[in-house]
Parts: sequence; C-alpha cells; structure tokens
Amino acid sequence: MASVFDVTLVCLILAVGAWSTFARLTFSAIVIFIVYGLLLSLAWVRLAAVDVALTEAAIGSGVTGMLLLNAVARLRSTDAAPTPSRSSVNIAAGVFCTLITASLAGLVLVPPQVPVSLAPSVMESLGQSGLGNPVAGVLFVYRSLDTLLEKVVLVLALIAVWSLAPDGLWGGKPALRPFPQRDSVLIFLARTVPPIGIMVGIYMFWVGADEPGGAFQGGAVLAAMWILVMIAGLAAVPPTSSHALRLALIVGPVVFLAIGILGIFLTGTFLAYPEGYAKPLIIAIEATLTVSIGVTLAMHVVGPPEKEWRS
Amino acid sequence: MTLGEVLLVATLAVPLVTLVLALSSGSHRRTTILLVLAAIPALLTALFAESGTTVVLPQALLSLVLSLDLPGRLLLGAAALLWIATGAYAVLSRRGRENDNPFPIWWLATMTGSFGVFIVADLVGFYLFFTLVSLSAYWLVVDDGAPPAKRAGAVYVSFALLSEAFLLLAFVLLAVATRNDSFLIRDAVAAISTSPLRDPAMAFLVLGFGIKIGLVPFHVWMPLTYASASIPVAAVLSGATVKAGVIGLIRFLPFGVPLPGWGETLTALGFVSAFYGVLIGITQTNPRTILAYSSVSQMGLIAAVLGMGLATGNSITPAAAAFYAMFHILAKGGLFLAIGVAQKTRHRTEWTVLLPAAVVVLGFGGFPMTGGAIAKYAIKSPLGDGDVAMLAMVSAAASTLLMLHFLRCLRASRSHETRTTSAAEQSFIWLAIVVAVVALPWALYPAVIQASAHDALSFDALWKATWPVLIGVLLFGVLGRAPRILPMIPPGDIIVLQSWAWSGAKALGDATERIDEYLRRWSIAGSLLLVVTLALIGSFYVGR
Amino acid sequence: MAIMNAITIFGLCAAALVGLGIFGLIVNPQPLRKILAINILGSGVFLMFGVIARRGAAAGLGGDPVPQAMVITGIVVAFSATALAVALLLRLVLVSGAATLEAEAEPSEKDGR
Amino acid sequence: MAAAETSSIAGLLLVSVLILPVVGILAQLALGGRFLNWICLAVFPASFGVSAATCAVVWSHGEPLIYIVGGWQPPLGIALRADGISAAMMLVTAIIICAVAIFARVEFTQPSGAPEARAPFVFWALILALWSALNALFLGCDLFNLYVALELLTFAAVPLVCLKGGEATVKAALRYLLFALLGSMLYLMGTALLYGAYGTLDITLLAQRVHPERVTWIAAALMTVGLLTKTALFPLHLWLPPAHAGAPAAGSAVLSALVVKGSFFLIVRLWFDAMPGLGHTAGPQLLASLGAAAILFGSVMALRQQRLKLLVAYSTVAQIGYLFLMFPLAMAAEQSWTSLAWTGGWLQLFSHAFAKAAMFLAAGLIADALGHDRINDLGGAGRLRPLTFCTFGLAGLSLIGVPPSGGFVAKWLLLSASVAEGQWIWAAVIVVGGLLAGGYIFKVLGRAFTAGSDAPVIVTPVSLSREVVAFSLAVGAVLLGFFPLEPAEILQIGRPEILGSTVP
Repeated sequence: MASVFDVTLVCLILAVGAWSTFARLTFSAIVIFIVYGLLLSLAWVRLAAVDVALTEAAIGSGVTGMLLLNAVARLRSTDAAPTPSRSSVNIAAGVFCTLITASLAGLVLVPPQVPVSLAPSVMESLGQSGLGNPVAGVLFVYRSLDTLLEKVVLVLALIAVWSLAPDGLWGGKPALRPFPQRDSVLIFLARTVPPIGIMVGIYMFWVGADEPGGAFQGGAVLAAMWILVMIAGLAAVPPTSSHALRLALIVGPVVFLAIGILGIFLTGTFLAYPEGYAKPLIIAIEATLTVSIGVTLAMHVVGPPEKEWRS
Repeated sequence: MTLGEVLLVATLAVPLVTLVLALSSGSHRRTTILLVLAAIPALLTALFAESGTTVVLPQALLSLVLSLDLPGRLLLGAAALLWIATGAYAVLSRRGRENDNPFPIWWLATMTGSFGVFIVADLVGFYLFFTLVSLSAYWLVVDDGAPPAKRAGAVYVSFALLSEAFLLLAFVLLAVATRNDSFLIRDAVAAISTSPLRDPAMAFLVLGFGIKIGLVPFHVWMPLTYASASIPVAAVLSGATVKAGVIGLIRFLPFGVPLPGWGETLTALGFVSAFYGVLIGITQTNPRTILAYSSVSQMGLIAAVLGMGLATGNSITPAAAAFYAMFHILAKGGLFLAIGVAQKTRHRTEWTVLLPAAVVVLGFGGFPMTGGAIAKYAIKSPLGDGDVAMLAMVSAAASTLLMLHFLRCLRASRSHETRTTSAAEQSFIWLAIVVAVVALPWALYPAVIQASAHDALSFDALWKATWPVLIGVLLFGVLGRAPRILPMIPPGDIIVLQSWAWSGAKALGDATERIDEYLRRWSIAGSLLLVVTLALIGSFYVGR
Repeated sequence: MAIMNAITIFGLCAAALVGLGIFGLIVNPQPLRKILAINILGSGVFLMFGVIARRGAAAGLGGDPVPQAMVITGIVVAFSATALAVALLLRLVLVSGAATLEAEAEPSEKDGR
Repeated sequence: MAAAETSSIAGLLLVSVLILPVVGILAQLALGGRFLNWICLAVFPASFGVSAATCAVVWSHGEPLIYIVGGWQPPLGIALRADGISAAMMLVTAIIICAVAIFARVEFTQPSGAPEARAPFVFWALILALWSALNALFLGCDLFNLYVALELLTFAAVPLVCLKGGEATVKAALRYLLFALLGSMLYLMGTALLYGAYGTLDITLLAQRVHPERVTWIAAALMTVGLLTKTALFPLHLWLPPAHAGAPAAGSAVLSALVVKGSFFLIVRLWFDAMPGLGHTAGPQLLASLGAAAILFGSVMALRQQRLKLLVAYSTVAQIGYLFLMFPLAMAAEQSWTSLAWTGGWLQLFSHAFAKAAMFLAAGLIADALGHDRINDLGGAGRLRPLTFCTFGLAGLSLIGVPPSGGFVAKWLLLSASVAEGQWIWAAVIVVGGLLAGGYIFKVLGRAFTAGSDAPVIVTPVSLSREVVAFSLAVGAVLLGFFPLEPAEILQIGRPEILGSTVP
C-alpha cells in the first residue's frame, strides 16, 4: 500500500507541474519549475535513487533553473500577451495527450510478472573495479561509452551555444548581467557560500566512487558556485577564447578518452581498465570530469559572447 | 568480333564519343561537322551488319544487349539517312552559330537515343535509350528560346515524362512476369501473353508508346512542337525520334500469337487518330502544323496495322509496319526540310521544291510508282481484306487530301517570303532525300516482305492504289473551290483544354500550399504527431 | 494487482507528466514555455526509468542501477538541449525582437512570391 | 555475440570511426583557430580512410564486425556492430562528408594570421560531430547509446541551420530543435518501456526477447514517431523546408543527404532487427501510407516553390517518402534481405544522398554566382554556369528516376517489388512521384537553359573546383545506376537469418 507521503508527493508534483505549465506569467512558471525540480528530487529519493536525486536537484533543478531565470530576465520586455490559440486544437491536443498518458498508465498498472533487473549482474562484476557505488560502476565501467559520448554532447552543445554569437564577437565575453546592487545579500552569499560549495562539490565527486554522488553532481555544484560568484560581480566572466577556459572544458573528456585508448594498449580493449587500476583511473577521470562539467555547465548558463549588457 | 558486331557497337559508341568531344572541345567549329559523321556508323550497320548480330556488353556498361533484326535494321538505316541529311542541313543553316554549345550536344544525345532504341534488345537498355531520345529532344525543341518554343517544350516534356512513366510501369510488369533473371525483351514478350499481368502490361505499353507516336488524344504535343522547333529539329523529331514509339510497339507487342481484344483496341485507336489527324489538319494553314497532323494520322495508320497484326497473329506485321515507318521517316523528315528550303528559294525556281514535294506528297496517298505506293502495298497483308482494308483506303484518300492541302499552304507560305538567300546546298539535301523516298522502298520491298515487287505493279493493285488518290484530289478540289467553310482550330486542338486543366492544377496546388501552411503550424504538427503515435499503436493491433 | 503500491503511484505520476509536458509543448505559444514543457516531459520520462529501476530492486540494491545511470546521462543531455534552446531563443529575440515560433513570419520564403 | 571479435585489430576500426572526429573537435578547442586548417587536413582523410577500411573488412569477410566496448558483453555492456548496411552507410557518409568538406574549404577557411573566426571554427566542429554521431548511429547496438548518438546528431545539425544567423534561420533552427527534442523524449520513453519489459536495450538480445504484447507496441510506436520527427516524414515535416533551405549550401547538403537518414536508419534497425514482429501488423502499411503522402505532397510543394533552395528542400520531403515504401514491401517478402525492396530502399537512400548533396551544392553555387535563387529569374543562367546546371540536371535525373542513375535502379526495384507483392498502390505512387519530380526538375532546367528577357549576370565568380566537387557527387548518383537490378549481397551481410523466427 502506498504511503500517504508518496501519494501526497505525487499529487504535489503533478499540481506544481500543472501550475508551471499553465501559469500566466513566464517568470512565475520558471520559479514554480524550480520548486517542481526539488519535489522531483524527493521522488527520486523515494525511488531509492539517491544519485539521480542529487543530479536532479543540482542539474535538473539548480543549473537549469539558473539558465531559465537568466533567460526570462532577458525576455521580460518581450513577454507580451500570448497570441490567442485555437481552442479546438487545444481540446484535441488535450484529448490526444490524455490518450497517451492513459496508454502509459495502462502499462504501469500491469507490470511484468517477473521484474527484470540487471542489478545482480552489476553487483557480480562490480568488485573487479573496486568501486562501491553501482551507479558509478554503470557509468564508468559497463556503459562508459555512453558517458564518454555524453561528455562530447555537452561540449558540442557549448560550441553550438557559442556559435550563436555575432561574427565579430567570437571569442569575446558572454554578457552575464551582474547583480546591480552592491553589498546585498547576494554579495554576502557569493563571498561565503562558494568555499563551502566547492568543498561540497569536491566531496561529492570524491565519495562518488563508493557512495551516491560523482562527477556530475560535484560538477553541477561547482558550476553553481562559479555562476554565483560571477553574478555577484566578484569574478569576471572569462572570454570564450581564453586558453585556460578551453583547457578546463576539455580536460575531462581528453583524460577519459586517453584512458580509454590506454585500455587498448594495456588490456587490448577500448575503455577497459587494467586489472587493479580501475579505481584510481576512474577517480582520475572523475576528477577531471568534475572540473570540465563544472566549467561547461557554467558556460552554458552564461551563454554566447555578446555585447556588454548595460542596464 | 565480327564486322557486324563492331558496327553495332560503333552505332552507339561513335555518337557518344562525339558527344564527349563536343562537351569537352573548346572550339565548336570542328565539331559541327561531326554531327554528320557521327551518324555514319549507324548507316553502315544497317547496310552491312547481318540481321541477328548480337552483342552483349559487360556489366560496367549496364549489360546492354544490342541486337539487329529486320525491323530495327530498316528503321535504323532510314533514321541514319535522315540524321545525316538533317545534320548536314543543320550545319549549313547554323553557320555562324557554331559556338552555340548546347545544340550539338543535345543533337548527338537525341541521335544516340534514336539509334539505340532500334538496336537494343533488353528492357533496361530500351528504357535508357527511349528516355535519352525523348528527354534530350526537349532541349532541341526549346533551343530557339522563343516563347512558343518554350511552351511547346513544356508540353513536349510533360508528355514525354508521362510516356516514360507508363513505360516504366509496363517494363516492370514485363520483368516481373518474366520471372527468370532475363531482361531480354524477347523473353519478356514471350512470357507476357500467358501472364496474369498481361492486361495491365499491355495497357501501359499502349499508353506509353501511344503518347510517343501521338495517338489521339495524346497527340497535342506534336503540332505545337513541330511548329515551333527549328526546321532540322522538326525534321528529325517527326521523322526519326517518333519512331521510337513505333519500334517499341513492334518489339513489345506479342505478335505471332493472336491476342484479340488488344489488337482491336489498338486498331480502333489507330484509325481514330488516322482520321482525326486529317480532319484537324485540313483546318490548319501553317505547313508545319499540317505535317504534324499528318504525322498523327500516319502514326495512327501504323498503330492500326500493328493492331490488326496483333489481333490476327500475322507474323509479317512487324516487318511490314517497320517498312511503312521507314518510308515515313524519310518522307516526313524530307518534307520538313522542304519547308525550310522553300522559304529560301527564289520565286522562279520554286518548282525545284514543289515538284519533288508533290511526288512525296502523293506517296502518302499511295499513288502508284511512288515510294508510298509500295509501302502501302506492304501493309495490305496485316490489314486483311475486310472492312479494315476499306478504312485504310479511305484513310489514304484522306491523307491525299491533307497532303495536297499541305502543298498549297507550302506554296502560299513560300510566296510571302521575300528572302533571297541561296539555298543550293540545302536544296541538294532535300532532293537527295526525295530520291531515297522513292527508290528505297522499291529496292527493299522484296527483301523485307519476301515477295516480288511486281505484284504491286499489277493492274488490280495499281487501280486499288489510284482511286483513293483520285478521291483525295477530288475532295481537295471541292474544298479548294469552296469559300472558307472550315472552322479555325488552334494548333494542338484539344490543347485548349490545357488552360482548363491548368487552372484545375493551379487550384490543387494552391490548396496543397494552404494545407502545408496549416500542417506546419506548431500546434497542428504537434497534434498530428500524437495522432500518428496513436494510429501506429492501433495499427499494431491490426493484422496480428 | 490489488494493491496500489508506491512504485505504481510514481509510475502513474510519470505517465501524467509525459501527457502534461506534451500538452504544454503543443499549446503554449511562447518558446520559453515550450522549453519548460520539454523539461517537464523529460522529467516524466526519467521518472519512468526510475520506476522501472525501482521495480528491479535486487541483489541488495534499492533499484536497478542501469536505468538510474541512464537517467543521469539523460539529465545531462536534456540540460544541454535546454541550454541550446534558450540560447537560440535569446538570439531570436535579439535579431527579430519577438519570440514566436509560428510560421506566419517566414519572410524569406514569401519574398519572391 | 562473437566475443572473439572484441580484441581484434579490425574491431578497433569501429572505435576509431567514432572517436577520430571527436579527437578533432577536442583538438580544435585545445589548439584554437590557428591550427584549425591543419586539424581538418589531418582528421578528414584519417576518418575517411578508417571508414573505407571498415567497409572493406566487412565486405571482404562477408560477416559483421563486432566490438564489445570495455569488454563487457551486453546486456550489461555496449556493443558496436558493423553489418552490411552500416558499412554501406558509413562509406556513403564518408564520401559525402569529405566531398562537402572540399566544397566548403573555400568558404570556411580560417584566415591565417587572423584571430580565430566564428564560422570556420563552428562549421568544422559541427561537421566532425555530425560524422561521429552518424557513425555511432550506424554502429550502435544499444538503444540508449543510440539515443545519445541521436542527440549528438541533433545538436550538431541545429546550429548548422543557423550558421548564417539571420532571423529566419534562427527561427527555423529553434523549431527544428524543439520538435526534435519532443521526438527524442518519445524515443527515450520507448527505450524505458522496453528495458522495463525485457531487461535489455541491446538490439540483438531484444530481438530474441520481445513478445507481441502491448508494451512492445506502445514502445515501438513512441520510438518510431520520435524518430520520424527527426526524419521529417510527412506530416511531421514542419521544420525541414525552412531549416534545409536556410543553412549554408554545404550544411544543407549534409543535412538533407545524411542527417535525416541517420534517424531513418534507426527506424530500420528497430523494425527489421529489434522488433521484426512488427512486420506482421498493419504498421508497415501505415508507415508507407505516410511515405506515399510525403511523395505526393512534397513533390507538389516542390513544384510550387519560387526559390531554388526551398524547391530542393521540399524535394527532400518527397524523397524521404520513398524510403518508407521499403517497410511493407520488404517485410511482406518471405526473405526480407534478399527481396528487391530491401535493396531498392537502400539504393534509394544512397542515390538520394548523392543526388541531394550535389543538388544543394549546385543550388548554393547558383545563389552565390547570381546573388539570388529565384527560379523565375534564372533565364539563361545555364549558359553562364553550364557545369553547375549540369550538376543540378544530373542529380535531378536521378531523382526523377531516369536511367542510368541510382534513382532509376532504386525505383525499378521498388516498383518490381510492389508489383510482385501485389501492392499496386505503391507502384502508382512511385510513378506519379517520378512524374512530379520531372516537373520540378524541368521547371528549373527549362528556365536555366532558355534565354530570358533579361539575362542574369554573375555577381560573384565561383571557383571551378567547387563546381567540380558538386558535379562529382552528381556523377556518383549516376554511377549507382550501374548497380545490377537484383538484390545486393553486401546489404545482406550480418542480417538475422529468418524474419520473425523468434516471434511467435
């Protein structure tokens, strides 16, 4: 029997999700969406997926929230009344969506007799790698190709974002609007939180091998800290042509790729780790990835190079 | 390789190599003469290669199978003559425009296709050359660049594509019906008469080739095209390229086995065209348009002959039809040149054009001793002795009428021209063709029909050949005396429906555009995505 | 299937979020709201992975780690998508001054007509 | 799974085709614009060589090449597998990308000595990412791994659309991205359902495990529709015309020739390999119906366009339709892989890839040379740039299906299949589509080669080398026409033995 807590949580998620969808003002919709993300993290905890809960909170809600808030701040002036949409089409779309939901719900209500799971085989071989966290095992041992490709996706998406800069500004500074008021709470936070945040980020990555956490979550926290500092105007946004920035972006993928290729020479197989060295190598990958992910996420949020934003 | 095989390959290879030369050569002054020379191997093949010579080209050349048979040989030879003659004519008349690059290229391409269809023996090869001859000719039609030529080109290419489409379907059906991996036309034709796919295949064949030879109501492109293309182009189009359809019918219809139903259909279609062409033709005043309608009529006659052969299983039909078509290649091509020559001839020497033209013209009615007479005599056997033979005689009378009308209009058009350019060389070409038109059919008759030409000179035969001509002359006299009683019909007659069809198509296009705009709205496309998803789920439950 | 257990509740939630996300994506005219809707749709999809993972609890684990790892990868990819979409939207506003996706404004297409 | 293949040197080819372009991108970021030209000069030939070598190995061995990444067998690990169709796709991709790269060299060269420029840096990074993503799609065996590859492809394709940065192109890019993302999410939902039901996402294993049941149907529908959004099959084509018409010519060529085929390839994988049981349903007929609608609708729309690039883009909408005729025709055949439709479908894909790449490049050259691409004002331009219009014409003939061209062989095979299977309706659609294609091709050629009232002038000179590149691609489309008219053996390498043998 489902607990009252779960039922309440699900109802809240749905209500907040619907609120975010139907809210009149885009700004409110985004604020509500951030709350929605946090509620979702709770759901992940209830589903015994703490790694995902952390990721959802850090990236799905946190960094995405920053991104959207930044966007809505820029869009304010154009937040005109939405064009009246054709209600008959809306009703039809609503009916179709309901049908899709119903067919999915039908599947949920009739689960397979014998639940399928790769958990036993994951655990069976996890010992060889020396990792304690099965999710990290899947990410960096069994399905490391996915993870590697996904890093490429992240970097490529950043190039894609940068590509939207006007020709003359390529390599210039992204125009992040620093918070205008000096000595505000934000400045205070930007001075005090980052040291703690950076510690948390590093800790998350460090325990990631054995406990919930890892490069993604740690990187997201680092990104959030850096953005906070930049928004407060305490640190300058680096120009996208900066050599250090570029190196920071790629160091993770490069190390990952290099260790993968190293596997060819040492074990004969791409992305295989030599016996006994799996854990240190994975930690090396994760360490560099944490940096790269942090920098990449932050650069995603600050956007393409633009003319200085003057308010 | 025997000489015959070498010649057979050279028939296509030489024009193709010339084509490449013309494409790559910077100076075109030298390449123009190649227009003439490139057709010579085809003539040599027709003269010296034996029927039955077969060459299978390697895979790298599409595994084409080239093969020479009697109908192919007749048509190839006559077409080669015409291409040589008109090539020379074109070179002369285009002096000073040698650097007009596209013309020689399309000329050579069309010529290659025109020769190819006569000697190729496999399905895909036939389709390839048929396409080549049909589509390349588009550029010859629009070469002049004037608005009527553009319009004619558009109509021409529309019908050409339509005919391609029908033929593609027909050929695929034939290939499927053949079952084994042979793509030989011979095997396909053998298989089709017993295949369940016979009827659709026959329908598509008749449609596809019917468009090519201008069977009514697919004839509308002919008057437009022949009237607006340049003289040499009109000559090869009306003489040589249109025979791609004739050889197609000869090759692909299963003769030898009586195939009633289809035979009668084709005969009926043919005679409708034969008379329709004359009826509309006599209302025209432009000699080129008249010749075009005469082509509609003549091709209808050939279709009727083939139809009768199909219905009766008469195995002489292919050779007889090809024989008649051979006559038509030279006669019709020649008359177009005559129009060109006439326009440039001085008034006092006009008889040098009109007199030979009269000889050719009377041939269309089968007047004794003309080339047309023996050609008409050759198709008697497939037509039989019954009502159909009578119809053929009437059509001969009608043709005479039409062609006399042509002669008159030719003269009339001539008198308006005040040009005095010497056209001695062109006249020579034209006269050479006239000689061929008269002499060749008589010379070749015994070999083709396996009978002596003397039969055609018997009194009975002579009389039968003469009276339709006399009737034609009589009718011409009556019509000529009468004040203008004939209605004015625009060239292309039912092409006037085009504007109606056009507005219909335009409305359809407008509607499509509106629908597209609607479908590409975000909310519509999104909803459709869900519809497709649900439909797909539903479809998985069907047919389980 | 007598008991409506916790996993099923979350599964239903995932199904509902998918429908909600698609609906928002279709009917919300503003691009930023569409981006938001895609994120809601995505969260529904991810939640479905979570439900499947939870069902596969075995070997002493609370859930099958394979789908959980996939969700982590998926979240990162979804973030990249969001970032790119937002950047495109901001660029669109910068060059056109308005944020609409509807095809009415496709001037380059209509120019020649 | 042949585990013996995991450590073979040949297996490393599969890894190399994935990571070589990625190495290029990382090097671009690390070394910056100064070395951009050198990086391209190194990466493109290397990747081409590796792709060609992979094909050579697969074709000479006559069996698929398999690589188990990290040594972990599926379902836990991820396998890469190159069978006949992946090898062929890789080769076609390599040829077209390299040709387009040579074409784009002039436009997107990083000026030496100057600071890093935007367009070259972005263009080359995107092309490399596209290449890697496409190879990942062709080799992938794991549906989630394929999802990541699919996203990589989308994120590389979208910025290519708006590389010029105009309002219309940015809007087109955003529409493309949002619609593609919707598709991605549906696809991902499907993978979740499949994993939940069968505990694996490996295509080979799935084929053994799937049952004809509700979850399979729903997952298949979601994944298929998700992929259709990226393939832009009618009526989900809303984003394609403005996106493909708005990109720079080299980008359009790759987008039209290859990118939409990437997601199509995955649909084939799903229907023929992962869930062959779908062949026993009405699903293939539905897909083909949409394809038929695309052919008719797209062709009419192409005929109506006034701008050359839009015409070519709508032609893509139409030509995509032909690909889907393969589903009912090949799946109905007793032996899908030896059927005419299977070969015909793939040949249609390859020849369209060559023809459309050539056509977009030609259209780009025309627009460059004349300063506009209004079809009505092309009068006589063919005489100014004969080679370019020849390219357009040759490619067009392949689209119409005129012999000898790949398009003709493809249509012949598809027509034969539909006649032999008694599915006449598709034959009619193919033929009508060819007619309409003839209409829009001759509309352009007719204008270009006949003198207009006011002759166009060359605004910008166009280099002969770019013309030659476009022309070679068109010649490639024609050369495919020398393919014999029979089922191709190379496309049968590594196919499952008998269709649906494991599905009751």
